[in-house]
Amino acid sequence: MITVAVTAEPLDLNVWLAQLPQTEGTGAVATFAGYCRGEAGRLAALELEHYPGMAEGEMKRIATEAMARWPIHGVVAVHRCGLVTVGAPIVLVATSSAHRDAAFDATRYVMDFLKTDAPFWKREHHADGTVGAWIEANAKDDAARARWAP
Amino acid sequence: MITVAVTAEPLDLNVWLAQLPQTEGTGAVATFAGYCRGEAGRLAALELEHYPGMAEGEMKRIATEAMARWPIHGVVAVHRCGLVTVGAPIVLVATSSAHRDAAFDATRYVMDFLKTDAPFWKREHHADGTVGAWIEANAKDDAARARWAP
Amino acid sequence: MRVKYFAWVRERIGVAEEEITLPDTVVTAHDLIAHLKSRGEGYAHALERDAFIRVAADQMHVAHDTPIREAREVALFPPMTGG
Amino acid sequence: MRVKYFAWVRERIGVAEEEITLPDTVVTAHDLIAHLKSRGEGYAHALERDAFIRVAADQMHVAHDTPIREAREVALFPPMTGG
Repeated sequence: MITVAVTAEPLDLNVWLAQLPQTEGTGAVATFAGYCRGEAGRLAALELEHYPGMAEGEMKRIATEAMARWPIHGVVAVHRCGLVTVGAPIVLVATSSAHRDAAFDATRYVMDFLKTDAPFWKREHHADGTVGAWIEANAKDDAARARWAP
Repeated sequence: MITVAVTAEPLDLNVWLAQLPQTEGTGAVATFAGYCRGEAGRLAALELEHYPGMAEGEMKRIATEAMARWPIHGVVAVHRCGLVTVGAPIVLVATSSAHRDAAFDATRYVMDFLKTDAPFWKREHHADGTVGAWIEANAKDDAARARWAP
Repeated sequence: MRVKYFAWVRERIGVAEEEITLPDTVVTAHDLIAHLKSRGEGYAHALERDAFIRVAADQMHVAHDTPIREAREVALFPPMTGG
Repeated sequence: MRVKYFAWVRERIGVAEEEITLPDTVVTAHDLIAHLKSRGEGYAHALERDAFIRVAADQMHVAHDTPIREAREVALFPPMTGG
């Protein structure tokens, strides 16, 4: 079972994690949450732009591929849009499975592909109130994605 | 900052996760929770025996090694003892860091070493009320540990 | 064809989306980018590093050599930075 | 020396811990296991697969060839199955 969402509301992690399938056969839940960093006081927030429709579509596609690749029981993937203040969660990914290896791998896979394939863009909002630059894509993220090549 | 504990009380994951250091520089939290499986209705619970003192000591040693190996901000590792019913959490490990790779790696490392090095033993309690066998160690867990050899 | 722009591509072009009538010379995503670059300074600036621009046709990622005439909606945007 | 047993090692020996006076022949963890095996049927059964038994000296894992006479507390147990 797959739950994906893009929301302008602050992420209540427990509410979203409650969507993750947990049966009597579930022995492992691996969760990742990404947060807005302050960059040593330089930032007040990150602004998240996304491509409505395609963002959810890509998240669903990535989650579906993870379900096909590992014996997992489900995926939850939720991403913020709009203004995310320092310390607040930007993204939540969780998977459940019988054993830990599948859950660890699948959660990391979904995060790695979400970074490179889901249409979201971040822009910095400075602590002094000015709007800063769009964040540049990171070559490390392409490398992380490449690690999953069959 | 490291928090380790062995407890006979049901694990309230949120209470323990609140112990994880999250500063303005924290961009990633990777969490793993292990649950008691029912094995298709065969089991009612798992009984967890541990070596008091050494169990906490090994958990602390493993967490300390993870802190030295990755630029993480902290580790929470909590393990149940006593009777854990089907569906209830047995173990919780979480780490926080600036970037996701360190948090993913460190959480998995702590789990892998906890499996092979922390003195806990599981015994099955059957759904029919009888006490079953001690669970045998899994060669896959030694393989998982070996993956972290420098 | 509906064409959408995101992030700094959107900002430099100055609109979030527009309806474009494709000349017959436009077959692939690459052709579309070349065509748009001829439409003015904002377009030229937004798309100056052609190879860097990502393209989606009907909300699916496509390579620059993919034919896109059949798509109802095409989007151009920078490499993604979510997650 | 205080000796502790866990899981099925404890069950087969029949006690969780005991005070043992070491004969001079016991130097290493291996020697301790061999000595205990001579103490009776429960011990022999618990420790029959010597190489399989894990040893901790003062709550630290040690190899079978580690000298353990200086330890205040030694524990013998099966491979661990927590997590």
